[in-house]
Amino acid sequence: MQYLNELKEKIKENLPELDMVVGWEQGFDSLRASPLFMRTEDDVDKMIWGPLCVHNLATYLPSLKGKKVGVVVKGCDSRSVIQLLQEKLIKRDDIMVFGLPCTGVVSLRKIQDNLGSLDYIESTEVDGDSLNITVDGTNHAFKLEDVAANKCSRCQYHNALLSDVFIGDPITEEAEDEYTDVDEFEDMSLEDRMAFWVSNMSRCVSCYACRNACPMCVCRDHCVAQSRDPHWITQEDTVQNKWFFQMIHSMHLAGRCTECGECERACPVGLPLLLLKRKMNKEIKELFAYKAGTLIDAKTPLLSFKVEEDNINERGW
Amino acid sequence: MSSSLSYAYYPGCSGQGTSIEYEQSSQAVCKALGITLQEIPDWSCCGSTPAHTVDHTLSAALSARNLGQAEGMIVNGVITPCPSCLTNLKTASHRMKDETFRAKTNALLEKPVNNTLPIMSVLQVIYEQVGPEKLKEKVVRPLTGMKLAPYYGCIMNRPPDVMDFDDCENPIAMDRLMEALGIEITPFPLKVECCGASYGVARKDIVMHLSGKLLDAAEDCGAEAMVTACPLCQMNLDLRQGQINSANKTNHAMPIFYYTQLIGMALGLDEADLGMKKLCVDPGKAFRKMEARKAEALEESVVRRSGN
Amino acid sequence: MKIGVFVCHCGSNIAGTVDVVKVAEEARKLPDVAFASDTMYACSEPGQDGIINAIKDLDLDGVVVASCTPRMHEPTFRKTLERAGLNRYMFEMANIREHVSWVGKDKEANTKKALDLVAMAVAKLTQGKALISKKFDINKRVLVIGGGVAGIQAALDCADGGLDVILVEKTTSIGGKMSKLDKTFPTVDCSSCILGPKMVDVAQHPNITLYAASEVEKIDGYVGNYQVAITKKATYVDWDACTGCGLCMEKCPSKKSTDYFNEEVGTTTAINILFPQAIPKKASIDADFCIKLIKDKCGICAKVCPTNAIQYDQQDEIVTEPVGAIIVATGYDLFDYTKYGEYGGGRYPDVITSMQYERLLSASGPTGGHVKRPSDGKEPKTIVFIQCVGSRDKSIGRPYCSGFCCMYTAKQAILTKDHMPDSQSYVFYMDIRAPGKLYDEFIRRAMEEYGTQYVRGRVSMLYPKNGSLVVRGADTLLGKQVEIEADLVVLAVGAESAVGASKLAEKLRISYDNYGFYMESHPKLRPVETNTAGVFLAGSCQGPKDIPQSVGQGSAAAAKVLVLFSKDQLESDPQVSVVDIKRCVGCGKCIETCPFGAIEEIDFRGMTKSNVIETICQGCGICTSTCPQGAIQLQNFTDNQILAEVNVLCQQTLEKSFE
Amino acid sequence: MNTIRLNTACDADFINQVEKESEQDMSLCYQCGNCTAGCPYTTFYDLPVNQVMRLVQVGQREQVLSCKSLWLCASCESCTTRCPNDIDVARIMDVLRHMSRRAGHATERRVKIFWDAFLSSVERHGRVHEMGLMATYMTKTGRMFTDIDLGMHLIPNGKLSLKPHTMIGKKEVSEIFKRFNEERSS
Amino acid sequence: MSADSGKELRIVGFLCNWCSYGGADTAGVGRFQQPTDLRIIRVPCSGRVDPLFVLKSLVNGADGVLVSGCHPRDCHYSEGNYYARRRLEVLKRFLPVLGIDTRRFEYTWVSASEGQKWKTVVEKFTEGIHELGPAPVIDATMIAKAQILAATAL
Repeated sequence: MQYLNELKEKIKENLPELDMVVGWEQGFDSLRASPLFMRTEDDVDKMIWGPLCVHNLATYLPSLKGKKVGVVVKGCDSRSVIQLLQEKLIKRDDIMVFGLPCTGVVSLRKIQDNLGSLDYIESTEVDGDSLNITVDGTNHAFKLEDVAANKCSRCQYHNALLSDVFIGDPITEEAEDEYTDVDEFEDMSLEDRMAFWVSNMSRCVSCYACRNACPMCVCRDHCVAQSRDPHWITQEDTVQNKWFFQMIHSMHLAGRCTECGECERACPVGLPLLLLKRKMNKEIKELFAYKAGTLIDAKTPLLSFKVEEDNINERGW
Repeated sequence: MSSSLSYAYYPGCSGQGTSIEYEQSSQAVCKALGITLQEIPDWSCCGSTPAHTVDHTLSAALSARNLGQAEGMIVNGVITPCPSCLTNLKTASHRMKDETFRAKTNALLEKPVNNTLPIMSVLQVIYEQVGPEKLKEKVVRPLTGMKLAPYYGCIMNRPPDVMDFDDCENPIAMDRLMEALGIEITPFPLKVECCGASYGVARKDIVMHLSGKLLDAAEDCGAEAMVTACPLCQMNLDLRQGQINSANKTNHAMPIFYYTQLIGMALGLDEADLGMKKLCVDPGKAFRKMEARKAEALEESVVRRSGN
Repeated sequence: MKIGVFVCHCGSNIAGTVDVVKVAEEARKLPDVAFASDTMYACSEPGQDGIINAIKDLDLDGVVVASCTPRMHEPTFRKTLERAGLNRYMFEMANIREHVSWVGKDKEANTKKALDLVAMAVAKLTQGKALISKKFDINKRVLVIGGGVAGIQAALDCADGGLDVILVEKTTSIGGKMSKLDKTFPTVDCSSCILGPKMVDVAQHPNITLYAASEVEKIDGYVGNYQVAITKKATYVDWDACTGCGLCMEKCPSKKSTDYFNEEVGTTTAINILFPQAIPKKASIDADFCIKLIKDKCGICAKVCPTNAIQYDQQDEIVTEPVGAIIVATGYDLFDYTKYGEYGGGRYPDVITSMQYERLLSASGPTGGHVKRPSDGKEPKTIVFIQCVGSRDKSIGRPYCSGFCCMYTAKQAILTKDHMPDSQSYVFYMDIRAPGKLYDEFIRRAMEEYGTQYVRGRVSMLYPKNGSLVVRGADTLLGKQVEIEADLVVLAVGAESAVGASKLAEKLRISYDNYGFYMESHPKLRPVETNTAGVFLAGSCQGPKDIPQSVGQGSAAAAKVLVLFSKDQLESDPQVSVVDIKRCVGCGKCIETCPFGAIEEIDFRGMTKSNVIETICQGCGICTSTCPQGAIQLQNFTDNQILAEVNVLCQQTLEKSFE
Repeated sequence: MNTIRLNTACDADFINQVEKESEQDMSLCYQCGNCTAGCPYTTFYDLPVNQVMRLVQVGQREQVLSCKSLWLCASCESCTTRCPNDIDVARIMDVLRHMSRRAGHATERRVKIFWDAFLSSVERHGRVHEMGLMATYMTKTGRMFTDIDLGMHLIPNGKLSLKPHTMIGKKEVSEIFKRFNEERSS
Repeated sequence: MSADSGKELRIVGFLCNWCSYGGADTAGVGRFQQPTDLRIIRVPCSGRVDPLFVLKSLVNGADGVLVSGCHPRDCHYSEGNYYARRRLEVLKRFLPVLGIDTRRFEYTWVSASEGQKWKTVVEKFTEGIHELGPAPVIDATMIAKAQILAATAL
């Protein structure tokens, strides 16, 4: 709960000028956090901070367009804010960013895999780099490292890249991300890869939670997945349609995805959706030496071009 | 030893016989210019023209055997003084870029060839790796006063796709090297015309006609000697000059040098190593003319200086 | 929807390898198809009447014609629909000729393919809708680029037709290649006598504004409303003041300047008037040779100029001209023969190009019309002409025939005999191409009356010998190698696209072929149009042409512009992008990628939205593939229309996924 | 001159075979004559190169394969270098010579004997033995005094060895010939 | 298997109106014979080709997809093909993660004058697709198989 008091103080200090500040509070049990929209000082007192604060709150910003909003961000979340600003989907003057250094957040799915069920959590305590969860009177101790989200182990942006107020001491270490997970996946045969997606997508329930959780998905009510004009996806409940929706999502995120992993986290059936976006990012990085959500003034690669491309060679047809 | 100028060397059969002076002078000049020649162990004949008139695979195989021998060596490429060998080696290598042809060729060989080494003439290596500038610096005995017609022969640069060196209509590599020695190069229009090749034995009339034309043209343009880079050309022009004279009723006494002999002379190498005495038409006259012109020039400059 | 399908036989062009009857039969089974039939020539009058009748009788909503490429007859059939009272955009074409019958021989496969294409067109049409054109004003001024004979003709015809003409010429005078010629074939009349008056007309025409020494920098806009930025290059002479008296030329000490007009036969002065009949007759300074500009010394011309016209500090200037149409007449350049090593690669002074020879023959040329060979100034007795230098030669990337070399070579052989009655000319040729009016007769005259020896074969090499050039060639009719000792060798160099042609094409957004010649809209039926509305071609920029053809095209292009300008307003193409204001989230990605600045940001009830400016939109659809929510749709190529086509082709069995 | 009946006398297999073995497209030749114009040997030919090309184009097998020109081409590459259509003419001449040889023609007998003598010297010794080559040639042609004058210069200058080269792998070379002949006969 | 023998495969082409569609017309006018598998969809510009059209085709049974536009610098709309180049290159590189062979998709530049080149492109691409054979069909059998495979992999 490091820095929490300082954070609360800063928010209270700035609250008068803001319509609201978005942070986290405890959810329906002690393990789960949920977004908190703070309008009063009392609201601020409900706020929590720590490895359980998983949600990327930047997701709420586009829908709060027009309001003065404060937002609390981890390093990874801040990239979404930057990307939104770059695409002019939110206005810099309208937002106030409270940045924090983050050592990692938990993956509820990993904890669930260990505990079997998350329905009967009695208490949760974070103590240094360990996590103690009591279920049914039994205490389960985890090392945070072991139950951290995958994105945390390769985190290169522990500190918020953009902030009006930064609380705490910046973390200096940063990991490398060589996209080894993508490479490993692609070591499988083509047939196996396709089978992987076909079997996974056959579990999809078309709830669009992945899309709703995505900070960069800004079409919302006008998502092409649910429109007849244009009519990209038919009404039939087919694997092709579900899979194709994920392709649409990936293409729409090409050069924009900040890899916050909300899509994957939000998926009720646990589909590995981030893999597709990471593949896309890997290629974008190789082709254009570009990473989304790191520079406000940059231009998204697919909305620009060079007459002579550095890394695209004609294949001699 | 890993000199940057280290090459697998293919002397060619005539180097052991009729063009021994070319062989000797090439060796001597390369040594003096820091080009290391490692003779391809147990090289064999490239098959020359007769082989490719029979079959292209046979011809390629005869050449490729030598490329195979060279592949184990730590060298920058294969080089040869003889344009005929060069053509055979390069054509074999060029055609073997085609998988099917390579397989067919390899089937005739004891040991398959990878076809990885570049192939060049000694002339190309001297011209490109040493160059006229550096050569000029090394000249101890300039051949100023000598007037030469440069004769490249027909296949040193042709066809350009395969040979990939110098200009196919107006090659200049030898011109520039000779000029670096102080020699005056006369414009010679028949630089790449054929001399009659190996028809000297079976159809002498052809050689008399074609080589005769070359000698006439050289004389017409005021050359006092010719320089060549090909054993066959040299033999036709030099050794057969007497036959040409009697057949065409001319009386040429045109010395025919190998360019390596002249480079060697200018570098101050031992004449015995350059095989100068082995030439058929006595080059003495050409050298005497050169010396006379040198003396004249010297005198003139003295006069001019004292006149100041 | 009620769609009629018409499958064209195109004589045997389509019916030969496609079972058109079966295609029509199968098409009838497609959803929304109310009528389908085959027709001999859909584009013919009975063919079109058949379509009209079907529309009227069956009350059709849309029509699909399966015939040739829409690039050919789409406009034809759209008009047919209009005549039947349907909106012209309720029409699709299936290209079963160029894309099917002409490229495949297997009738069964072709028939299947044709049916697929018809099904795609039908599917696309079901997603189509009526589009209405808007009208907009046009600016009735025309830009002519290039002041050669084609450009001059086009400019004069447009100006005489009452249009304002802007004529832009790269060099300091109009006249082009023709002004360098001594005489012209097949009449052997003096080139400057027939071109000169036209040049003067240009100078004096009240409707023509001439920019010489100028180049087109940038072109914005669209048909009817172009904005053209023109760079007036510094000539270092105030042309308003210059009277063309030529005093500066007499006094200029820098006499070794490159003489471009005389093809570098001889030299000129650093300040010069391009040639005596130049239009405009103004002096200009070649900055590469002017002592004042290089070393800041001299300055003599400024001292002697009676009107103080010299301006050493003159800078390039950019002017902008609004025009409604553009005629491109940028001509050609000559092949650089030094690529031929066997012809000496430029080393022999007495091997010259045909254009250089033209200057030697010309009375106003550097030798006053006396043929003197460059090496020693002697009059040549034996002259060898070599044809096809840089033409019909794949090995140097020029496989095409330049067309006019046969004729000008014959002319030069005739003139040679006229100039030097005791001379003998030889012409090495491969084939003689003389299909014009009086052309072949002219060639015969060169042989019959002027004794020119025509040798059928190419020249393989030439070399100097005893002050002559030995030309070694073949006489393939004799089956012999032949040699000629010539005093002068004239190379009939071919034509190639003008230097910088591709760059200008990019500015004009027109296409060009592999050799840099501009592509006409249709090789037979639209020879002076391009695929960019409002841009027309004249002369050799489209391919090598002689003078009559160039003049003809100049007039043709002018006529096309006059037709275009015969209305006061043009209809805009309604195939533009349209924003669905509800779906637009105002992210501006479409604005960012639009190459034409055709999309603007607007405020819609307090929300930022995108809006398409119809007259600027060119209909490329980049915005449509950029917008993630599909809020901006290019009309007639909407997502749904293209998806409809995809869906026809790709309908994998849709299996319900397991739950 | 006999009339050639172009339709019946055209040997299409011949054209195909030439095209296949030479990897050249005969139809590219438009008879400009540049090959003949540059050919140094054309004086000695019975058919100029461009006519050889033409005769191949019209499928005249016998006339082409029995001409002398094929045996007099020295592969100087002038034709190939200057062909405006990038046809490797010298290679076609070579291929025609192969076919002519296989068809049992040897219209320039001495040239063939010389070449054969050359190759048999290579086959036997791995490298050419110039003296041996001359000896074989003289015996086979009966022209015992060929270039005897030249020997006067060559032998004293050590330019003509009486003994063949010593080469370790000469068997390897003769194996190449053996494999070639086996493949040829199979 | 060569392209002109055996069963036709499903190849979708998206061609820009100004260059490649014209190039295909030129090939037709020149009577350059081509394999018959390809079906051409005409679009105004390669920049109009949303990569999703390609994915949609591939997911729903296309065995190959070919996009062709004007050569870089020659776009009728100045810049469309530059955008297309980036998007299509990204798309091509994305395919492997989906388990789709990248050779099933290609993009090329063919101008209106390059009829011969168009023929070569069609021949080469069609031949390549025939070498790959029909694309895997996503049907009940495949889904069932995939699920078993996934279950055993765990």
